[in-house]
Amino acid sequence: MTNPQASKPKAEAPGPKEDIAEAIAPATRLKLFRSQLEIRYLEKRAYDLFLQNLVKGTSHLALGQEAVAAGFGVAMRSDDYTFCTYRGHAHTLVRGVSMAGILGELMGRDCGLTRGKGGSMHLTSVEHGVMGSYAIVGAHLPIAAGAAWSARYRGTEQVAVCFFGDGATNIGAFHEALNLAAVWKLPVVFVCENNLYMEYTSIETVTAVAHPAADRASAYGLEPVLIDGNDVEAVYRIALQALAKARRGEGPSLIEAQTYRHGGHSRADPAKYRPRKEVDAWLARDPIPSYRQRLLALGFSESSLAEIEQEAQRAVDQATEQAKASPVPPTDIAGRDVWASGGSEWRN
Amino acid sequence: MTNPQASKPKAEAPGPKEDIAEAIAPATRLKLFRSQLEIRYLEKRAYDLFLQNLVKGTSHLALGQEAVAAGFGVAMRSDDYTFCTYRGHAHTLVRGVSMAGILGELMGRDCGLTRGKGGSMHLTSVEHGVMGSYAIVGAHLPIAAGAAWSARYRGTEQVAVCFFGDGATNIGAFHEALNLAAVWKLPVVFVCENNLYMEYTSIETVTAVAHPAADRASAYGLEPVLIDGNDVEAVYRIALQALAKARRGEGPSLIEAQTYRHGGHSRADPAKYRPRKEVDAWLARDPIPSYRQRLLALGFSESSLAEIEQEAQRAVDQATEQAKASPVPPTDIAGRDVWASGGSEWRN
Amino acid sequence: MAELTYREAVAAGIAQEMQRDPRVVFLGEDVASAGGVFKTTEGLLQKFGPDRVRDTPISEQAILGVAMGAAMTGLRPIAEIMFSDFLAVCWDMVANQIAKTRYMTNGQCSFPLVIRTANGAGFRFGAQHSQSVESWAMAVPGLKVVAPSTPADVIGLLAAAVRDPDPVLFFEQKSLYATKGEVPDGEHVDELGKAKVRRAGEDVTLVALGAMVARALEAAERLQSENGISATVVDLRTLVPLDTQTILSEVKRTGRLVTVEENPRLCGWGAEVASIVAEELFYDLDAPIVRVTTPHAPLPAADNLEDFVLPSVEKIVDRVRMTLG
Amino acid sequence: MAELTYREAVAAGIAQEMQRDPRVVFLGEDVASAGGVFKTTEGLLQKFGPDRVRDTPISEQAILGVAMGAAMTGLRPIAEIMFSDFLAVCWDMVANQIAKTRYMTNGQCSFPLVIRTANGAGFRFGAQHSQSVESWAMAVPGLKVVAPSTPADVIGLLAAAVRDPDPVLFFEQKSLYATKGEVPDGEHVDELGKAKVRRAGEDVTLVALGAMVARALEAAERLQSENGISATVVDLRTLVPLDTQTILSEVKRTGRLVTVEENPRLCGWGAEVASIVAEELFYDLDAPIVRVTTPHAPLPAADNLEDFVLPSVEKIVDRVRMTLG
Ligand SMILES: Cc1ncc(C[n+]2csc(CCOP(=O)(O)OP(=O)(O)O)c2C)c(N)n1
Ligand SMILES: Cc1ncc(C[n+]2csc(CCOP(=O)(O)OP(=O)(O)O)c2C)c(N)n1
Ligand SMILES: [Mg+2]
Ligand SMILES: [Mg+2]
Repeated sequence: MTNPQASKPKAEAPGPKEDIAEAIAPATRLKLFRSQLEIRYLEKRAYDLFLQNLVKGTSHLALGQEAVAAGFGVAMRSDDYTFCTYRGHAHTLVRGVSMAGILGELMGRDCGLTRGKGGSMHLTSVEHGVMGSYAIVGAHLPIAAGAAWSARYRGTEQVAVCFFGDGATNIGAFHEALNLAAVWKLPVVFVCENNLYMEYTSIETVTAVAHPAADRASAYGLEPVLIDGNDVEAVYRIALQALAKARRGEGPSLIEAQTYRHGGHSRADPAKYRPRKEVDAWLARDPIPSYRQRLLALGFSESSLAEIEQEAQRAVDQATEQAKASPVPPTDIAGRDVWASGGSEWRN
Repeated sequence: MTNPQASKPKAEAPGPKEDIAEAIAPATRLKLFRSQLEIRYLEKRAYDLFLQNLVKGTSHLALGQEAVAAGFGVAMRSDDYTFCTYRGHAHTLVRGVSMAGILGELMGRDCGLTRGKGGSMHLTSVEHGVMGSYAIVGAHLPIAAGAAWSARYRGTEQVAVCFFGDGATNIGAFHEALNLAAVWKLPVVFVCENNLYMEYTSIETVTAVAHPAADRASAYGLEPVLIDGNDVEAVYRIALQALAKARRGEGPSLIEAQTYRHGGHSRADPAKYRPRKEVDAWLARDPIPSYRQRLLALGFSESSLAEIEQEAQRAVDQATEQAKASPVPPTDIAGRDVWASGGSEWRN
Repeated sequence: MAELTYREAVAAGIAQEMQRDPRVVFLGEDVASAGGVFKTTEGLLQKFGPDRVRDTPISEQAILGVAMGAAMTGLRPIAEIMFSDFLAVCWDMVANQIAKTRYMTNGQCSFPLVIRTANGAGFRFGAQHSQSVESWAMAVPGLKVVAPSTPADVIGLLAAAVRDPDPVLFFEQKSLYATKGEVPDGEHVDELGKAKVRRAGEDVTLVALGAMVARALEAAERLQSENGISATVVDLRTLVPLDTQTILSEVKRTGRLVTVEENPRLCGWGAEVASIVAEELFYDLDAPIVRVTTPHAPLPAADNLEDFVLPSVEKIVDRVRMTLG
Repeated sequence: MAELTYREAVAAGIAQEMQRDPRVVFLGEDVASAGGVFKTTEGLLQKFGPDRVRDTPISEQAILGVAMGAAMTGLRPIAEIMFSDFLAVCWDMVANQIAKTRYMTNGQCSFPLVIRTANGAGFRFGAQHSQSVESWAMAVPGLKVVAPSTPADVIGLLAAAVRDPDPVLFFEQKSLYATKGEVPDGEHVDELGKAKVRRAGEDVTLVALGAMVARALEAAERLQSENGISATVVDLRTLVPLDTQTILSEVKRTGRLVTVEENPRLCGWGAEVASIVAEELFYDLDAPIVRVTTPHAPLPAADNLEDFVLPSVEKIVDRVRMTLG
């Protein structure tokens, strides 16, 4: 746990990987652990609430993919920007957004981040740098590039981090955003979470290359970066690298993190299209127990980890109560905030 | 001029190239020569007619780029499909479409291919396999893929050839079309004519890679193909290869042909943004005189070439007279052919 | 007569047409193996095989581009755009390519294709997955626009759309997928451009579409029982061609028009209907033309907010009462 | 007062705002070195440098996406979409992202951006480069929509659009680029949402927009001199917010309404105006509401055909005469 070591996690296929590096500080490691747990417990709770019919509308969980959001969340500067998808609870939470704000939004309550106006697919908390969740595949890639352009123009050294799925790599906006970001050398990090599936269709059946993001990097003059997205430290390291590169003015990165969602695409989906063997193999590579093991092996005490687990669970429980106690939003807000004036008038 | 020879013109940078192969039949060579001349004279005439205020609207000439259209036109089967852009007079002509139909369309006359309804940017002649000219950059790439899908579904072995510019490689539709065509292994040939400029902006200033098409081929699992687009025989050979590959069911090709337009982007453009030296260098590489030289060197007689030149010129002259003599279209056709019924009624 | 859900009617309609005509092919995201994210296309892959029923990447421009290219070269594709909101990502294909190319080519090319899409609100999906955008399509010359309100119409109008030689935008109202209705036995083919009078009345004409038809009918019942107001309810069924004959004759008879639109206010189809009636029936109208629409704002996700903004039976009843003074 | 062309007014308006506010940046295809394909942005690169005036690839989704991301993080971008027809290739950015995100975030984000675009017919460019699509934008909640008809309005309304905290679609009618007009000296800022009465009359109100304003005015002169009919001409200038006060007061006074629209018929802005008037001025109208529009068909390229389909002074005059019986 001492000397930093120039690790090169690029182009690494996923697989068991021990002792990847010794450079991460103990406190950071605990943060990475805690962050993953908070996501896990929050998302499980969201699922329970859906079963209780308290989560209305849809919701898209990232159970199993926690390491990506956690690794980035811990690596990002507090004024960096996050752009995420409908599957964005995790990426929102890791920026410090309140759990009650997230659950409340899923439940259509007044305490929700947008008081129920956006819904689960549009979590946003500008004060935490979460510049929105976008529900039309690919749209937020150019938008994130724009935030990066603005940061550079304003000279702030902020970086925009944009998360999206494997399926998003086949839509036009992906191509346009990557090219423009590369040409303009924008401080933006594009993170493709390749969980092997779009909604119910496997990405390999509709994509001309094996690695939908990494194999396209060269089309934008970028280096291919393929990482084990279930290894939170690998994610953390690559995040640090890409963020630093962006801050140095050296332009965008495109990172493909290989991972897997434990459940279905959305609450409506039992995910029966996935082979049992595949599911089992990935469940065995669950990022959280494996990281717990690693931390124990590194000398962290069982009790310190258990305490974090309990704290995370308590936080989720409290947030749940808070959200349940929140009233539904007053209906008059439905007509507010179309315009900056606060209203929605289209005539005089 | 006898034995076929397995030439491999792939990934060849443009440059003077003698004796590229001996396999092309004399009659074919004369076709390649004639085809380029017809384009050249027709387009020059279009320009003259514009100066005389007889060509209305816009028009986009391909003077200097004749070799690409000619090489493909001679290589294609008569039932293959062509999809081209607003800069599509050449690609239309080489499929056997009448010059009067083209000039008439530019002049807004009743003898025009679409009786003036489409205009210079939308030349179409379905009976010749010219399935339209598309004026919104990138749109026709997926459309061409669709024609290819249909051909395969119908079992016809037809191939769709789709021409577009360097600038089109940065738009979303390019990306979507290439990926889908590759995944579905469609019989479509994508031909990027890289003439170094979009409208008035140089492609290299807005593109993340040096070769906007060839450097992206691998993103779709395709081989990079870069050819001298001013060498009509190089074009012809690569066209034969790509068409054969498509007909064999081996999927799409993406070809980048390096070339240059002698004039401006459209009739409104004096093209002053281009360095004189660059223009001169490319004028010196004009595909037509250099091919004439080559044919003479190969033993074709001066008189046989001069005869072709005269015939081509005569054909253009005749077509001009024909188009000039054609009346303007009757105004009642403005309300026709919105629907297959022939009409445009939106109510009963 | 069998009873089917609106959802089942979609697959039944597609199957009927694929069975009949081998040129009919079907493509979209998750439509084949998965049977569609709304389960509207289950069993089609099994029935017609992977050459005719195809899953695509998330590439809406390619989906419609490919459908267009196939249509103009002899096939009769049905393309699914999963949510109608996503028509925006391929709007160039819809509005500039598919709609215009027949005209631009002076009729050289035909585009016998159908774009099916799930339209409308009611699932708490929020602003990017709940829009009613049939008026976007109506505004573009060269498109036919269909929006069935019953399972029988899903089959009959889908069959008519597939057989039509022109491009048809086919809006399935997602809030109707679970509704049930009788469908005719055997082959069922309807006609585009014909509205249906779902209820005959004397005092006022309600013109509605899609999910609003049932609400207009319920409002009519309430008006009848509570106020003795007798309302005609016209289900437009197709926006292009627009059955102005039925609209005009019903409004002429009743002297009053109320449109019931799920879309936001500005430039909705009801505006067009209103402008036609205001011109052609000026001397027959007994009262101002009234439009009931969703407010001109994006759609909120929370259940109580979404319910609040959509035209409710109460709102319709209120506005009709006002019209009748 | 200087005289400028509508074309020059564009660059003047952008320059005025860039000068004033360093947060204003400008991007688009061929806009910097080349000064725009319509020569509307000449000199801006020289004046404001390559950090603020940027050429882009042919990537309309990226252009608007980048503008949106910049707007929500503190800049005030002006993005050019070369022809308004191309809004279709980035319609998702316009209609689903830029228009809705303020609402969806409950007001957390602002989108002070302007999308400028060359709109309309008259250049024989054919169906994909000649459309008037301002009604597409009007139909989407969350967008403000502006369409100036004079050089002075170009500057004044562009300045107002840039300073507005909400996204504005700014339609420059390309057939007006060569027209000239007086513009105020010094800084000129107008107000969104105010129509202008360009001509006062008593018998009928013509409501027009963009290039149709001049035609409506010419028609009014002809009606006056040939028929003694006195027409008011209202130049809407902005579609959202819509100045219904001016529309209603003028129509109330004259008792008659004719809209003059360059767009195709169905669901054009005139339909919306007609539906408002048909509801709110029912008892004040003396005659049917009439809409003069381009037919509901794609636009042809040939000069005689294009001239034939656009609303001409003759057509306007004829329709007004009919209205007055
Ligand atoms: C443009 C567009 N097309 C289709 C959809 C419907 N859709 C929502 S999520 C999704 C799958 C996305 O897959 P991926 O990018 O791999 O992300 P994941 O859901 O796996 O995180 C699809 C097709 C959409 N929202 N937007
Ligand atoms: C989507 C879209 N954006 C912009 C334009 C305007 N435009 C027409 S041609 C052109 C340049 C195209 O360049 P390239 O693809 O290199 O083809 P070339 O004209 O050089 O043949 C542009 C920007 C358009 N027609 N469509
Ligand atoms: Mg995925
Ligand atoms: Mg070019």
